[in-house]
Amino acid sequence: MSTTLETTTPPAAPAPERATRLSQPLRLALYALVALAVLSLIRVLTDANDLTSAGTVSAALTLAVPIGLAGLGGLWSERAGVVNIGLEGMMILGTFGAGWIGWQHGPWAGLLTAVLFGLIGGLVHAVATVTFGVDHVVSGVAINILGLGVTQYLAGELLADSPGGGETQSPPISALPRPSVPGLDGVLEPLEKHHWFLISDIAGILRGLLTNVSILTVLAVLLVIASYVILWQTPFGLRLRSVGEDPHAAESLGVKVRLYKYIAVAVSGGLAGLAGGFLAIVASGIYREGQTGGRGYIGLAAMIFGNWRPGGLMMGAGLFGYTDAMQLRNAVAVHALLLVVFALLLVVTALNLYRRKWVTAAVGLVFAVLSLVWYLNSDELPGPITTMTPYVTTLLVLALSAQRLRMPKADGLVYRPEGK
Amino acid sequence: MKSMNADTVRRVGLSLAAPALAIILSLAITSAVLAAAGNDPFDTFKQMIEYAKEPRTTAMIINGSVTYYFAALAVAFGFRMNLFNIGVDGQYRLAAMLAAAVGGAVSLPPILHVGLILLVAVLVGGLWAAVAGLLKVYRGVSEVISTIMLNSITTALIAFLLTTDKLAVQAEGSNNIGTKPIPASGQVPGIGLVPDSPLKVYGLIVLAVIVGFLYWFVIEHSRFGFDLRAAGRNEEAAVASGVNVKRMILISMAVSGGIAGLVGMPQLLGSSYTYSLDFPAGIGFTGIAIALLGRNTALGVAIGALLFGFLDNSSQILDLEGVPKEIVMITQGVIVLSVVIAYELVRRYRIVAQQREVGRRLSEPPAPAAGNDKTPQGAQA
Amino acid sequence: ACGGGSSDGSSDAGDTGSAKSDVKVGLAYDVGGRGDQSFNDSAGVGLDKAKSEFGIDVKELEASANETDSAREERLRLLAQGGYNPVIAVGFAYATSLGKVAKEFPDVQFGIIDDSSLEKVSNVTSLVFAEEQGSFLVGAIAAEASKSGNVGFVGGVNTPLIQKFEAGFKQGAESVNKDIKVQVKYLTQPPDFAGFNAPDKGETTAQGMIDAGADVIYAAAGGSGSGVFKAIAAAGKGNWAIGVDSDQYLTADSAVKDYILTSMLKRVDTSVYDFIKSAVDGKVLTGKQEFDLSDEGIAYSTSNDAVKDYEAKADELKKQIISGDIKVSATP
Amino acid sequence: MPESEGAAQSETGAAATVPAVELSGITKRFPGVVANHDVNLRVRPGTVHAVVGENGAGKSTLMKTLYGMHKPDEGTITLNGEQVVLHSPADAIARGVGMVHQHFMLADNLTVLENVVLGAEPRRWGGFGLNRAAARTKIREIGKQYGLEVDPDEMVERLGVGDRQRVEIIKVLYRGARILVLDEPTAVLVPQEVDALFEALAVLKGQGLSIIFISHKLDEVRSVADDITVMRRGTTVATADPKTVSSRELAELMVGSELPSPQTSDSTVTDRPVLELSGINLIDGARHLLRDVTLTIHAGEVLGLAGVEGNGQAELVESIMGMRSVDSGTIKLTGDDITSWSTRRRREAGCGYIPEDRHRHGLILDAPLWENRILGHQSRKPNVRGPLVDRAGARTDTERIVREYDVRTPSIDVLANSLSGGNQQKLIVGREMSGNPKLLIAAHPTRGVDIGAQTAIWDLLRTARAEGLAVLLISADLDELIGLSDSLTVILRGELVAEVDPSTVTPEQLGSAMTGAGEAA
Ligand SMILES: Nc1ncnc2c1ncn2[C@@H]1O[C@H](COP(=O)(O)OP(=O)(O)OP(=O)(O)O)[C@@H](O)[C@H]1O
Ligand SMILES: Nc1ncnc2c1ncn2[C@@H]1O[C@H](COP(=O)(O)OP(=O)(O)OP(=O)(O)O)[C@@H](O)[C@H]1O
Ligand SMILES: [Mg+2]
Ligand SMILES: [Mg+2]
Repeated sequence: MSTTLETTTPPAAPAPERATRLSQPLRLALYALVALAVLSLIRVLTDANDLTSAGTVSAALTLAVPIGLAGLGGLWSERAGVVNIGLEGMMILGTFGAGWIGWQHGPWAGLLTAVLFGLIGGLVHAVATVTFGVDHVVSGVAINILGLGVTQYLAGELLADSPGGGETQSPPISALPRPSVPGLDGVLEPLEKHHWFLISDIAGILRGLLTNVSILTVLAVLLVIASYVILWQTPFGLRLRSVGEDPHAAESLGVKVRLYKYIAVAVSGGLAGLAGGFLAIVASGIYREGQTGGRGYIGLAAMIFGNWRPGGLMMGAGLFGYTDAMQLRNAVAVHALLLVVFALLLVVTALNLYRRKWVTAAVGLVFAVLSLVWYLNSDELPGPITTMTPYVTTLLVLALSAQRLRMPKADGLVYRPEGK
Repeated sequence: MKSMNADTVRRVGLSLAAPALAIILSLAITSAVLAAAGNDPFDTFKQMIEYAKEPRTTAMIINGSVTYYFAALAVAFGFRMNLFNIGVDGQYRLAAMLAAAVGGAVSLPPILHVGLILLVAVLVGGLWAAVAGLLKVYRGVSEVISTIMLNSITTALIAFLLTTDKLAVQAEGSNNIGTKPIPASGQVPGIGLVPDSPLKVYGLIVLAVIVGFLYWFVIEHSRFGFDLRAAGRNEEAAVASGVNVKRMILISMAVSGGIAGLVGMPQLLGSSYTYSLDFPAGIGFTGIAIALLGRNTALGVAIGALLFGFLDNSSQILDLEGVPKEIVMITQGVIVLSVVIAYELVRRYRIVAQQREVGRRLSEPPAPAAGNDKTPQGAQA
Repeated sequence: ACGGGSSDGSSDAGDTGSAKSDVKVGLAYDVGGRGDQSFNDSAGVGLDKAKSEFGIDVKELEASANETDSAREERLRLLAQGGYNPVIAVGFAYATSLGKVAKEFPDVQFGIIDDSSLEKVSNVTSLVFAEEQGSFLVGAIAAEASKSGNVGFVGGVNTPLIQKFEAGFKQGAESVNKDIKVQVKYLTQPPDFAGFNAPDKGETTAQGMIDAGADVIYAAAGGSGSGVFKAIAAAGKGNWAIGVDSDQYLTADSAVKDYILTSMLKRVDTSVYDFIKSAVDGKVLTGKQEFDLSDEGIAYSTSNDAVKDYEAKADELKKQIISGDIKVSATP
Repeated sequence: MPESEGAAQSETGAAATVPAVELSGITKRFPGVVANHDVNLRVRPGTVHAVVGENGAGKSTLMKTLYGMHKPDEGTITLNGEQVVLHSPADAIARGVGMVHQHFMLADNLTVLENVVLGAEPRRWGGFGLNRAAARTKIREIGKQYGLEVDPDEMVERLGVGDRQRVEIIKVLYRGARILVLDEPTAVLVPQEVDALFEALAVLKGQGLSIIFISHKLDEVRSVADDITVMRRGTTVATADPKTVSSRELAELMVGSELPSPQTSDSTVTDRPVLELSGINLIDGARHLLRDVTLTIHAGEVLGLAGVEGNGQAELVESIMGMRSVDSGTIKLTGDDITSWSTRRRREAGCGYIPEDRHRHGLILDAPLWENRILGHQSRKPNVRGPLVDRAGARTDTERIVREYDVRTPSIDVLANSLSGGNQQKLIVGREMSGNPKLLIAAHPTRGVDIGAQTAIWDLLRTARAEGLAVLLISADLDELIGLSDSLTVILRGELVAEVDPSTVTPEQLGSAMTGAGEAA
């Protein structure tokens, strides 16, 4: 239910092909509102105001963007049928590019380099998988090793003597602007401070989303929307997706399959590079070895979580960012999340009872009671346990929703043109 | 007769071509990177080989490979059924930690003690991997996501358990903490496999050989292996043939995790005797690369593990010579890529050659020798 | 227990700078290596200083992430074999491997930082620090400077070493204000050492602490500290950050430096320098060399004038610690 | 024999008209195979031109050449009098050639509309956006004009085969093709759908389009074609006049020898029930896939199950094989209640299975033949000994199958995907018969298989039946169904709605029963 926050972010709604129009967005909005109400109730009950505070939302946004961008990279690639486990490597290339150029020529130049470096990684992947027909996972794994090796090697050569930098980190990069919607802060802050039911929550969320947001975060959100429009509303996107669904059918209609795969994987690399650039420039202000910390893999997971769709991906990245922000910021709020889990499990159990799935319902109920008991018997979760929050939540939501995920049909299959 | 011989020679030549091509390709790229930074490639390779030939380093390379071998086999077992177990990393760490804790807490006669530790490791690894299997079978959660998440959860879990009020002890004056050291009865003595080396080879190399043999035998020769490969290659056909794919997913995930449980054992029982904060992590990811490099076969994986062991250990000398040792990581990545590319190139060459052959044979009766040069031209679009 | 607290700037060995000593020093870094702007760099600074003063030969080797004990062992062995003596291992992770290598090379003197489990081995010199003492002082300063009675501790990675910082900080803060609230957070859990490399996590955590009322935050988080400073600077005047290891007021970004009230100084550079110097002088230090408040191996920085107001109290406490009137526990 | 070199008659029919398509001297080689060798084909404009030939004769290869999917090694392509070189399907499309492939070329996860417009999208937003509204209108128009109505916004995966075939044709028409290639379009259609297709073809022909039509159903060919070209072993061997040639003569041209005459069969039905289903229900969410299915098959009986694809046949088969568990009802095999048995156990107890889609359910394409022999018999001799695979035993037995069932392959070590479809099917039939089954489920056992192999498979089924095998036969080929079955049941929307007597029913009557349109028999 903690996904609520994300459904209130800008529109790129999942928009399934056969949308039962009108009712779908309405229903989603209703769900979001109910979920928010539950969250708000728990906040009021537990006094864990950080559950919906502007700070949490803003931190969640910053933590979600690199994951979302990496996931978006994965989405482009996999929509064209190329599995991209190499996102992590491309992201690492991006962080280095951003750091190396960024400290010398400013953040925008750094960002451009990050995209370029990621793109080069993407092209290597494309050459291997599309031209040479190499297994996608093999190539991706190789790129992850290469990304790490190349950046460490280059950092040793290029950053070792930089002022304030070293073999493992760059000097600081100057920051990008963080605009706000003018006048909003003054209105929302007092509202949030009152800790009223629902109203303060909405104020907090809006304040987190609309004030003091990095320009690059705005760009990232725009990119998600743009990806949706390009992939689902243009002939180019249709061709690109058809290549991932059935390349032979596409080929038989004259679509240049390899070209589209190349474009998709290159864009994928560029987006992963941008994700790296965000980490270096916006999130950290420097390049540091090991900075990505497996976010490429998490991005991939967020994409699968989001059913290979931009809207779903945003929810996945948002959920991850939210829970990560929560565990990093406030142990009390993480403790309150136990109650959220309890509520969630209760709803699912009720649904299962209604559907007469007795066993599943019983399992759900047991876990619901366990989380309630745990909540009541503790004041705070032990430190190490809180760091699990994002991972456990992701697993939990996936396991409970048991959604039918559908990946592009020809995803991961090596494509060989007819007669080769 | 003559042409038969020539054929055989060519076939053998072609199957050697791929690995040879791969090695040349990766050496070339590595050399280019080295030269670009002003280092002498030949000298660098010579240094590494010289250093690797020292008995102690050879033993170290073998030891490194043994660990890699378990990791790669664990990954490969999953791959054989189209399961991507990214979670080997978490599985072996959790297994090693709990096995070390058990090993340090009990006192038993030597063989039993070692057996118990290994059993705990295999069980923990297997059960932890089975969580991903269960989630996949019953809730449809992709094992790629769940194992990524479980890796991070493992880290938190170990941090939670490895504290001085739970499973860890802190030696006087040390800033490290670890499980209680395993007493001698639970340790596995090394083997003096490399002559003149003061460093012994992990005793558990024997276990690696056994597990490798079992892997090969089970996959290639058992009914279970047949079912596993069938499910990996065509799941629907396997179902129709009576394979219970859900059960196979659970079993193979658990077996993969069980093998993963062994990854930490050579180090634990042969050298460190405790699971401490600096117990090596990340081997599971290297295992993925090696499994792919070795094409998921027991022998291929062994060769891949030795290659990675060689690169990892012999690169230690480079820093001393002023060459950044990260260069070997580039080599590793390039090798993984170039091996598969080389196989593909050789495959294509074979097809073209075959096409030419067919074309030649077929155009012989109708068109006399003169036409031969032209006919094959259009073959490749 | 240690010879000479030679702080930076002053040096009595200045005239020996031109004379080339035939001592060769080998130094093995921990993961992160040179340029981590933290722990490893601090050791590097000590080495550089010794090098320029004594004209010695040095060789620096770096660790790679996720390596095994045998790799560490080999690194130390390569140095010892190469004729380097003394050989310094930076970081407690080297303890096990050093134990083995020291036996193989009885004629080489080894130094290890942050570990004293080998203090009985005659050719190993343990260079350790009483981080809890310095942390106690900055904890007291934090409590004095805090208006909200709410301070924060951001640890990089949850290890016993960093827990010493936490322990000292808490006790120090409570010694000034026993009702003070101390928020504690470690960024990552071992073996995920990313917590020392994650300014973004540092910033998020610090922001969370500020939102929960903290106005002074102590960052014992290596490279992640810069994120903490950013969060404090964003919170504006009246909020303070406390740095660690080196005087971060001097090295931090100009945008945040004024918010760094003080830093807990852990003079790894001093320990490295002293150890090398003793070898050059031919009277090599052995056994356990503990650096603490009494010898200035542990201290707090005063380069930011803002700390002036709290110096009196801090120095008073410092005296009590040195005299043993206050015992600082090393575990939280 | 109505053999005539060249196309003399066409010259007389429409004097001086340039052929719409002229392929001459086409040779195409694949590794190890010459798929086409000196092929000559000439299609008059505004006609339906049939190409017939055995499996593997090279028909599809020739058509792919015409469609630009690969370049011929030798020979020329002339379209409307102009010699062309086609580098890709895009070239062919630009010149008005459209092709409906033997296997559907449709992306399941895309909508009908998306599949249709792909590569020729109507635009908006100044050329940037996809204009779905315009596409929808045009697809509806084509639908009305030719009687090919499909909902443009439906996902293709939800369509039945008939609709899919329609989408394929719409795809071609949408691009304004003037030359249509249809590679076995009727293999999966029921008679009513075939009729509808032929009506559409007539309209197209009337508008001057030229159509190349490939089919193994020779009666169809004779009824719809204006000209026939016969291919054998990769080359064109004859042309024939559909008005004068008989199916039998055509078949003999294809095979190159005389055909054995089809046998009539005596009933071998016994009163020993082998398979008894009672009250089988299968429910998926809100959908009732099978409703109260009750039937019995006796030893020596072939029970034909007639139905339009997608009416529960697949689900029924999967329920009997244990690949799905039923929600209620019991399944008995020779008296044993097997309702809760696993697939493996059912197979061991004597259930043989020739799956509908051999690539998906019947074979591991990238495994050698002898490993495919083991598939489905992993627990039985001669494939296994105890827990181990008996390679030698399996190989020997594969050799036997290859010999006895006339599987044409260079060796048993080749991968299954290098066999032609018909030979793959013979291997499967041989394998399933080797397990001494009591019950054989044969789903479309001869789909896409040429006459020679078809006859062989029919004979096999008859022989086995005579030896007491119970067969559940599912087929879209109603002649086959009527000819082989001892009794016939019609399935509609998961329910068995009618029983008909195969000795009296006609395909047309059966067809209307299957669509629920009228009473049968
Ligand atoms: N891409 C290919 N690579 C190798 N061989 C091929 C390829 N395509 C076709 N062949 C071979 O060429 C021959 C002719 O095949 P083709 O598909 O043209 O036959 P067909 O007449 O269409 O048969 P069917 O009636 O079964 O559709 C066969 O032996 C087939 O195995
Ligand atoms: N890339 C390829 N390499 C090798 N053989 C191929 C290839 N593509 C097709 N074939 C073979 O060519 C033959 C003809 O291909 P096609 O797709 O027309 O199937 P088919 O034989 O008609 O099968 P079916 O009867 O099941 O429809 C098949 O036997 C197929 O295995
Ligand atoms: Mg064909
Ligand atoms: Mg066919």
